[in-house]
Amino acid sequence: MTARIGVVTFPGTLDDRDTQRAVRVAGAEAVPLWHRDKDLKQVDAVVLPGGFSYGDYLRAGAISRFSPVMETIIEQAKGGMPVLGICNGFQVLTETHLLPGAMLRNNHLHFVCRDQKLRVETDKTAWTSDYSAGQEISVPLKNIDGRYVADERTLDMLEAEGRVAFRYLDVNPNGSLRDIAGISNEAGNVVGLMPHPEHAVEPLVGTGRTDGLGFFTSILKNLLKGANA
Amino acid sequence: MTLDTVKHAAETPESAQPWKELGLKQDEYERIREILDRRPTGAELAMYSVMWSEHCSYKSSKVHLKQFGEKAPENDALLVGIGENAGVVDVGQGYAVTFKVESHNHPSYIEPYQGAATGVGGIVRDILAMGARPVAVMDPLRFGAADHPDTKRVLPGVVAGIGGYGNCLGLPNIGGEVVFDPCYQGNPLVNALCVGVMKHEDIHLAKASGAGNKVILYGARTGGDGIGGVSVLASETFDSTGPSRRPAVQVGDPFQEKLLIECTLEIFREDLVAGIQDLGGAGLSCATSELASAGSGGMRVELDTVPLRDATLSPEEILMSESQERMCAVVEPGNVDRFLEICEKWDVIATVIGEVTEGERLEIFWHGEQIVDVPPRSVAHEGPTYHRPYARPEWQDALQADDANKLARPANADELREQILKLVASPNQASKAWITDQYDRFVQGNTVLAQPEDSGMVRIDEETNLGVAVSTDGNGRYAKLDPYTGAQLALAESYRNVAASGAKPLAISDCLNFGSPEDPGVMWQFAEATRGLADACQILGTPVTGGNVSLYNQTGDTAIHPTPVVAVLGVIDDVTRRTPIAFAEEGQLLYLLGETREEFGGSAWSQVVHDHLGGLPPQVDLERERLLAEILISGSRDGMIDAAHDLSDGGVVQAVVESCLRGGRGARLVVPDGLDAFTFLLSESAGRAIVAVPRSEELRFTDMCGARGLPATRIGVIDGDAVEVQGEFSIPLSELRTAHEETVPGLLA
Amino acid sequence: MARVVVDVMLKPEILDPQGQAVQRALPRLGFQGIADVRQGKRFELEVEGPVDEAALARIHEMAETFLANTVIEDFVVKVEEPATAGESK
Amino acid sequence: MARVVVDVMLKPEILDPQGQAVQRALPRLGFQGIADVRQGKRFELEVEGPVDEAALARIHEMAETFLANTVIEDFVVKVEEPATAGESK
Ligand SMILES: Nc1ncnc2c1ncn2[C@@H]1O[C@H](COP(=O)(O)OP(=O)(O)O)[C@@H](O)[C@H]1O
Ligand SMILES: [Mg+2]
Repeated sequence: MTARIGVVTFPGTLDDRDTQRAVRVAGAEAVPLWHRDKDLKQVDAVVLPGGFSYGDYLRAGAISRFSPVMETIIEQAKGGMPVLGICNGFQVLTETHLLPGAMLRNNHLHFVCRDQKLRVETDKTAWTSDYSAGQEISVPLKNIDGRYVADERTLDMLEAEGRVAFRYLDVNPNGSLRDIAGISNEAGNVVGLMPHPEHAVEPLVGTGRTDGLGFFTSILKNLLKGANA
Repeated sequence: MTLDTVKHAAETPESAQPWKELGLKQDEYERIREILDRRPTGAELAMYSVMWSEHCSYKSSKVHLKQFGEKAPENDALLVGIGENAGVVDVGQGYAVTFKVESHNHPSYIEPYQGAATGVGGIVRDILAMGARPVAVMDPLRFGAADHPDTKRVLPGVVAGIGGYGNCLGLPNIGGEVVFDPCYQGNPLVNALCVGVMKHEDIHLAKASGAGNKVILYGARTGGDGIGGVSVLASETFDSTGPSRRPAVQVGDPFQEKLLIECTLEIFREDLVAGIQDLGGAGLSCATSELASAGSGGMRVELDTVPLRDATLSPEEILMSESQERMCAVVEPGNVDRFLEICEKWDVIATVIGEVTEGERLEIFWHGEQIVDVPPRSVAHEGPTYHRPYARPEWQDALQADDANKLARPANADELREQILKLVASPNQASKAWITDQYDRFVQGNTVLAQPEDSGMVRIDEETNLGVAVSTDGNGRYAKLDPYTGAQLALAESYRNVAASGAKPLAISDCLNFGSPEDPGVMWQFAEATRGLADACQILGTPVTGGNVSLYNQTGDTAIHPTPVVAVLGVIDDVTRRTPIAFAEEGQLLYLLGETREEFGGSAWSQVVHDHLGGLPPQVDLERERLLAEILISGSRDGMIDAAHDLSDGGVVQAVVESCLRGGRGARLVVPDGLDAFTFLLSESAGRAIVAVPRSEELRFTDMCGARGLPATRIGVIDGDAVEVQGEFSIPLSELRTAHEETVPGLLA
Repeated sequence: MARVVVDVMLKPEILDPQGQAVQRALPRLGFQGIADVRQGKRFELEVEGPVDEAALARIHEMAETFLANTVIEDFVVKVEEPATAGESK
Repeated sequence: MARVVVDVMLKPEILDPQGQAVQRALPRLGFQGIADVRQGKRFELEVEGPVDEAALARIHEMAETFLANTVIEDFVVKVEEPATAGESK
């Protein structure tokens, strides 16, 4: 038996097949989910992959947020189901307010694609337990609307509650406040980040590193642990 | 306004028609009347005018392009040749690959972002129409002087447009070129290439067969944008009267195109189409006439069923509109429902607009009245052919006599060092990361090599690790000095790049960017370049699978350098054996393969140090290129080389610097016997590459080169954190990195 | 048909790099005397039926929940009026 | 300091994918009765000195040559006026 991890496809999603591959490489079963279906096919966790859903028109993630599949995901995420939003998926999560803050155009106004160094700030979330807090990893980053902003109070709260999950190292690639690359909700089941761990799970392609695999092994172990408990 | 029906046209033979305004010549108009045996209707005139434009009919170029077919080498790998939307090549294991490079030069000057974006969109649809999933894009670009203010407008817009569209489609950008030269001021070149992959049985062709089959138009609604745009625009030089005469350009919708791709691939998976064609230049005029012309029967279209964005469009405008993100499919009646269902799933509008008929005519109706009744071949395939006069320009001799080998050379090691730093920092030789970092190279998770590698490489089978590699190259300076040799050098460089990454070159696509065909000198350049390319393909065994011609790239009397851009596609059985350019392992030995002569004509050194263009370009020896490629491929397959970098503009020193910076390691070089440091480092002799050989493999490797007769000279070792030329100079990597990486952002950011 | 316009601008405390880039470019292009530029979005809605209180309330809600993200943006809803004095083009 | 607003919209015949995407989403969100949506840009310029004829002429030129690409876009220059009747927020 293994865990079933749903990967949502919105119109304009790009990294769904890569994310499915990453889920499989980690040893879990990838279950495609379609934006028009409310039904989550009994998955144990969901990944909202990267891309340009609805062309990122209006605001990144703004239109997808209102899809039928998101209605169920929002409800179940509030009930504790693990949800990971990568890049566009992170943008969707902020638009739904499952995660606080918002994502704006990069401060340099360009799309940026680079191998990005990050620090995993917490191993307390469902998606980061295979890392150790403070661990430095490199995964690809690629976005144009990746500047994380929130008001000072929210930022202070995130820091105080240990919910800043990832921080950019060496270079802040988009002007995100306090170098924030990713955050989690209070319970730690919902995590969003801009960089793309699913592009760093095989040594051959992408950057040639497998630093991103830990996201998918973390969740797999947590789900299996939960199932055995 | 009364509708100009076929009947009405027959009854009013003398009615004046705007053929001239639509870009037709008097004799062309006469011919249309002859073909139809009456005057054309307004709709027919619209169709002929766009389809017979230079852009769509290749009327000036086709007598020369014929050679690509006539001289085509025997090649078992070619599954579909020139004439379809794109050529298709067998890469083994049941896979076929299709690729093509196209230009979007003129629109990109007028509206850089949208012009470039829709260029990507157009080439992607060509690839899709062959039945393939698009897997990567590349973008060979040329701009005016790097420090010209207009370059600051055009380049960032073009780059943002290519990225904005390609990134949004989820296509990794795996390579391209960026070249600056004042000759492209006012005529930037924006070429775009797409590669697609399919199984052999999935190949689709653009033809409408089987009477009763339905014609379905799907994708975006048709709007009033770009009417006659691409075709007319790309068929004339810019008018100096300026902005007021600028014709409309289109705005692209990459999101719509992404839906179109996924929807079309699902339709292919269920095998629902009998024929398919994308809509590009000349829109519906092109799609309907080409589909019908290539098929066995005729076609009947109810034009008023076309979904419109603007209800006031006339039938002529609908036929000419170049609205983006549309496709046209021929579908058996039994498959129509399922076809429409899949479109609905992807939120793609799809409409049955007509059907294939028994007859031999393309007939188009508007609210029941016939407005077009033509033999489709006469529109699509029997356009005019010009034998334009051509003549070697008078200045050619003087240009070639102005020998670059005689230019003043650095007087001492310090001066050489200084010139080298200047070279690696010059806009053409500097790192293009500021540009390529705006492109997603990781999406789809199959990118094995991307910029700044010699070629882009993607894995196409996750189990077997089969992959393909593509490189695009062109050197307008060489081609200006000698268009025949220049075109061959473009091919040779691209071929070498593919081989250097470990892949076996199979076939090519080309984009021929030239000035006005009405200038006999330009026409001579074109004739020479095509002849050179066709001859070279014959020797290298790489057929031309398709491509594109862009003429009228000139302002007033001044044409751009002749710029044939060549894309070579190669296959690699196991992408884990790819060869990167990075010098990464301390202690590995550096070998220079090939012969170095004193060849500075058209060189980067002559441009950067002397602002000079004259003499002859480097010689080409295609047999040598072939041998070099074989050695590079065997070396990579058998683990004898760990890194390789082809030599082209900037010569040895440029390649060494790039490989060192990529790998984060220095190199110690020794000037080989018989060469002076200057020639060794900066000559641009073709047919050469540098490889890094592990010490344990040295003997095996040199034995192989010796046995095959390829000169291999040991020139140094990977070591330290500087590029050092013994007895000459040493430059720390940090200094080189600054010089190489800060130029482009400094100019553009 | 009536037109309602929704203007959406970043909140003043949020960095607007697009506006800044425009402003920085102006002197180079020979335009002096512009102290600040902010760039936002303008939506033109063609409304079927009358633009009464109820319709405006709905559009206000649409702007609040969808057209703008009020975490970072402010918006203004206006019924389009015919050309006024200060207008040119 | 006076504020001048430049609204830049795609020409009517030019495809507006963003506006279209917004419009298509509205019914799904429960908003009916919006026949068309166009999305454009709004620039708010803070002008130093008086906004007289000359200043407006310069801003007009700036809009024409820089803020808009008149191949595909139209623009309108307005001097910002205090809140009017139809406005809400
Ligand atoms: N416009 C571009 N888009 C993508 N890649 C580019 C572009 N321009 C240059 N590159 C990449 O940068 C690298 C260096 O380019 P170039 O010096 O022209 O290579 P070469 O001389 O080996 O052909 C190559 O990997 C090339 O593919
Ligand atoms: Mg190269």
